[in-house]
Amino acid sequence: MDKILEVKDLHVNFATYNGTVQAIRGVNFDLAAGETLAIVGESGSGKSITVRSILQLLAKNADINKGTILYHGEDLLKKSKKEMDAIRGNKISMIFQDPMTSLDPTMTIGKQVAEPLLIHNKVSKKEALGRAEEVLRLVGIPNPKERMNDYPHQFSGGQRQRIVIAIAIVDYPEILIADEPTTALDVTVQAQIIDLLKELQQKIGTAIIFITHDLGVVAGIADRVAVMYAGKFVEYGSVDEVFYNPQHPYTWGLLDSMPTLDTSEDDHLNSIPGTPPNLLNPPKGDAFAPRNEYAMQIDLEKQPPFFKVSKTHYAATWLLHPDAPKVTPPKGIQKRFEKFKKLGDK
Amino acid sequence: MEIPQIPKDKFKLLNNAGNKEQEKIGTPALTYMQDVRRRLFKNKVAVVCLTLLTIIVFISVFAPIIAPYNPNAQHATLSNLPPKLGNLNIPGFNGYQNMGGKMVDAYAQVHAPKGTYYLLGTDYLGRDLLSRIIYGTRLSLIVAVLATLVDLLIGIPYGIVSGWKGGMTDNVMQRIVEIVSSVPNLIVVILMMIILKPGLISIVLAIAITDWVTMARLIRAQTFQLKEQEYVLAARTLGESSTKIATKHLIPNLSSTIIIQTMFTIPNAIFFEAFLSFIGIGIPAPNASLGTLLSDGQKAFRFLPYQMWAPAIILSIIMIATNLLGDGLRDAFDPQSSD
Amino acid sequence: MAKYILKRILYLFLTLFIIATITFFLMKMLPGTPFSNQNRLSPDQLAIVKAQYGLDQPIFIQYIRYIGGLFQGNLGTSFQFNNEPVTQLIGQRLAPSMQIGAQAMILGTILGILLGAVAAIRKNSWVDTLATFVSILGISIPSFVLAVLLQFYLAYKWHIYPVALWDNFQSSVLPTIALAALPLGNVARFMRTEMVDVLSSDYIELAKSKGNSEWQVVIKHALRNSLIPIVTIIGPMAVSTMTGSMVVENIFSIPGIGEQFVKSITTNDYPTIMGLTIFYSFLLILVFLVVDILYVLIDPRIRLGNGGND
Amino acid sequence: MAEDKEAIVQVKHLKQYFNIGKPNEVKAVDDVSFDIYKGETFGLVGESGSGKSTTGRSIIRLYDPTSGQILFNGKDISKIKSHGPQMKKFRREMQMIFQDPYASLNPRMKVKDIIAEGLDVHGLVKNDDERDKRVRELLDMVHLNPEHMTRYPYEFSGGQRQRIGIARALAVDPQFIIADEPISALDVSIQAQVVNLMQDIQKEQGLTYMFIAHDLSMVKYISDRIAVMYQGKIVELADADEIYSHPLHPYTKSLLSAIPVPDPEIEKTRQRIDFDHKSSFHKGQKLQEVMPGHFLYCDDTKAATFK
Repeated sequence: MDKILEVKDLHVNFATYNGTVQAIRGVNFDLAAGETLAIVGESGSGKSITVRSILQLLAKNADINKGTILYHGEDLLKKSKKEMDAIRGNKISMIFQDPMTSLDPTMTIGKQVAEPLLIHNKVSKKEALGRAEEVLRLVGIPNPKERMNDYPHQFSGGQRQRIVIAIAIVDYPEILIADEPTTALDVTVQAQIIDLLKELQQKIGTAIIFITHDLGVVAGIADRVAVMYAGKFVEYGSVDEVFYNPQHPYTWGLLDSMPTLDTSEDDHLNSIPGTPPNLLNPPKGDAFAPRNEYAMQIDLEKQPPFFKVSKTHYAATWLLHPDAPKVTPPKGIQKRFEKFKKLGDK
Repeated sequence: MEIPQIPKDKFKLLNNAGNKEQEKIGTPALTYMQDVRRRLFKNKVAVVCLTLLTIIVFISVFAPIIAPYNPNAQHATLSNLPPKLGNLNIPGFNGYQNMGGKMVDAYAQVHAPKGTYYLLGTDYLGRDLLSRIIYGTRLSLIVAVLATLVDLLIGIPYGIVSGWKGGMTDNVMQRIVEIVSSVPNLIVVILMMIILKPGLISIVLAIAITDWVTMARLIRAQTFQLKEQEYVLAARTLGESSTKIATKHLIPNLSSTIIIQTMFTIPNAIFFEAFLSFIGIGIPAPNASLGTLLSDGQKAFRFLPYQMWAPAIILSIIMIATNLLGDGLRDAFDPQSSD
Repeated sequence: MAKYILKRILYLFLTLFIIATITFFLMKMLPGTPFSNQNRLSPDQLAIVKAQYGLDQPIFIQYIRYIGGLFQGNLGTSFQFNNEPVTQLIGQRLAPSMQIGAQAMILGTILGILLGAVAAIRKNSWVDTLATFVSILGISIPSFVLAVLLQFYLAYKWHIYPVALWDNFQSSVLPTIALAALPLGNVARFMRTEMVDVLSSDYIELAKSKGNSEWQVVIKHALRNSLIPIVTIIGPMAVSTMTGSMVVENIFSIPGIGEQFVKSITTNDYPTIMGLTIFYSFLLILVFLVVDILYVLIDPRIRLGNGGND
Repeated sequence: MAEDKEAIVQVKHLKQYFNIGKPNEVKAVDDVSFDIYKGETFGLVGESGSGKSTTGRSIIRLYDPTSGQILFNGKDISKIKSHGPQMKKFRREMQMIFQDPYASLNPRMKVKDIIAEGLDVHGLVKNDDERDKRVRELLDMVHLNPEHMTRYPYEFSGGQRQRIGIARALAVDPQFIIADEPISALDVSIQAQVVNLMQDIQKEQGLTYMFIAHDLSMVKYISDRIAVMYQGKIVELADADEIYSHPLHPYTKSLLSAIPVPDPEIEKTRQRIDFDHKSSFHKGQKLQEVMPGHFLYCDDTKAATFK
């Protein structure tokens, strides 16, 4: 497949009052044209910082101190401000988490949607507004012509997120970064927005990087999934591989701590004990080790490399080392393995 | 991909389950106030201001010991002497004065006894300016502190009651605040000064009567937010009484607002005192305040500029330092606002 | 909207009425007579003068008369200034006060906005430090100190501007600068806080992600959103400018109402004090009213109210 | 089914309106009735603005109900005075766990004082030693290290804070706890910790819960019965399994069809059911029992079809 984006060995630090936080500690991934990559992780795991690094939309105290971000082979980190401006909103665009705050409250939505066109293309205001209207219709805003002159506060949360999406896709970007776009929304609205994103992807063929903490949402939208913990990827693979053949104990914990509709009250939920580490002083070994039921001595001493599970599936856990003991994953995960076998048989 | 060679014994399971370590807190215990102090002392500007203010307050408190002369003692013969710093020949502080284009030793001219030095010179009645400034600062600070205290005593309870009760009570209380604040505060102060006998108490009352409104408004707005906080709701579901909620939950969480606002009220009060004295309805003679000194100094400014420079500088330092300290405190209490 | 304005105007008059009442009774509470500092009058003469001003009537009657007069735009008659009606006094002196007041507010606001905006955009740089320093000076140095210094150095010593004269624009420069310092400082601080807030908001991030350059973001999105709240401090700014004008007019001998007010205080001219108090209050309430209406007009969130539907 | 169980809370025609008579009047809770049985977990689900949190707050009397009755252990508590002996007794029997672990603990108080607040209000301990002992017990109960009782809330993680909130509620030995979205602000891996803890404590102490949430899969897991709320009304109420296997109200169906499940196979084949928000309520509709233990908000003709 055609790789349009390659992130290599990305490290991001934040200078804070208490010291340097090593928020991203060596992240590698790539993105093919038209596919959807989901990055899953809990708050503070660094998933949002990872994607913001791509567009260099980080807070002022952030420092991308190592790594390359290759877009069609060119390192975005070496681009000038002006060159980056030309990419943002044109080639790569972004959808944010909170639709209630991400629109300019004093500008009509028509103008806001037309803005990227006016920045990146030599079009007249009229043309841009006409195109904005079209896109607003595409994302499902009723009567877009009349509503172009309305202000953000006149729309509901779900509609505002549609407008934000309209802004992001108005210039047909090659890559769309969606940073928890449905977290602030109700379940039914979330479903609508996800359907809309899938539909738009079909129509305009954009690749999507989808950030979320909700594994349910991932299952519905992703082609490939990366699981992030404490500033690193711990496992990545195709959506079926990660959901039905997970290898990292953290992925096990995540999948198993959510009740499915057939979990009965008698089986205790499998909770992950403790809390994520403080990245001011990241642990020497595997960051997940203190919370890991299956931790070994080596986990405390050395960070695990990625072990290959299949051509597309990798996990960073010492359990995959040939010398590691065989462990029995939680019941819920075993059920998933069975499903994976069935899928393989098909 | 090559597989790293690791000694086999490293692959023993640790049986981590039920590990109590997971609930340990690694960071040292630090109370909120300690944290605030730490942030404040990291702010150099705030530290300088705090030091300056401490020195000024110290000098004011011990004015009777520190002031070299009686501030009200008049020496008709020694009037309008320029500053003289011992026998040091520093221009501007050597007792010389420009008279008809020539620099003349003013002290010699009035036959001042040997060893007579006025660090900041004397005024038109021959009173020592330094002593008057020390006492004047003291009086101005007393006015400011008292006015601020009255301000807090009215503003905080008013704001809390208005915000906590809400509804009709709040409505009525807010109408009152609106009326009070729609009369220009200066006019209220002037009216009060005309009606009351000029003096310390009148000035304090006059300033406090207009200033509490700002405090009350801020406290009310904060109380409105705080009362919807879940910890206050939790206290209510536990059956805590309203007074207890106010003292245990509201006031401690309002403290930063109160402290910061106080830091802005103090310069305001100092300004008003100076203003009133400047237009002649402030502290009555012979007592000095920074305002009366400025007013006196202004009259002679063309010929004897030192008589105004000194009080003007002190007043400005106090105003700047309190304002900057207020900024520093705000940043210390609310770290988000600064970075 | 019309209903809202009408309600506010009603409030304006109600507040004015309360202020007039309080002022009136406060003045009547004063010990002694308003003529105590005039040439000694014999009891007979005093009685005549009192009757002339209607002071021999019961207080309540005086009050009704006064309020009645107010409704006809009559603020009473001065005891001191040739028995001129206070309204007339104000009329003669309004123009200079308005001129320097307006000049100072406009100058202060524009410079303050620029200073605050630059400080916010270059936060934590030397520009920010400088801007903060300037605005703190503006807030901290009392206008009367500044006025005296300006007068001494720029006028008396260096002869750049007239010392104390009121004829042309030249003569308004120094008082304007003296008065503009405080609004400048206040606006700059307010603007900086607002702009810092706005610049860290989500919609600015979205604007950046659209490919706007740093300056485009500021001009198209940040400025407008941080300017709207500036309107709210115009009211308080008018109050402080008015305060400052009293001494500044005095120092520069400008024949304005501020100077008049101070003069009437020192001469115990109660009707003038009362009249000016009510006039000042009226002016300020009016400013607050205009500002509130302005705010509704420029902020789309308020203007259009609850149009949201799903 | 309803007869053989004893109700601890009976809500009858509860209405909670705000800004009454003004243009911005809100009917947050609009004529809601239901019972909660002793020992069960009653789930209340709905989307934002549905009135579920308001219902909880009205029951615990953080608000004064506009009309209707709330019987707690058979006594009407909807009109008792906000400060008085009756209220004080009630405040011990019913408690609440809040949503936001960051806003629900006073940042200026030590953990031990937060937990002991109820002990102090009701005079449940005689002296400081006894107070400390009880606080340690409570911390232990929620699996927190009693050594940390002198720390301030900000030093704890979200999950730990939520457990402190649970300890505070447990301190006064309540019979009934309203949990107002207790896990929605927590990370997935932490949610299970809190839910497991709540279940363990319920078994140990025989508590009754009302569990308010928008996360349907967790509600299904923890609840015995579930009520679905929409625009201030309960539109459906039934056993947890029943509501999931046989939803009757179109809104419930739409809600169920929208829950994302961490299973790609299910997600790829799922059909979402849209709900028409405009034609939601008609005259003559009310909540009625259409099947044993299964209540539906509908009119009589519709109800008859289930007979």
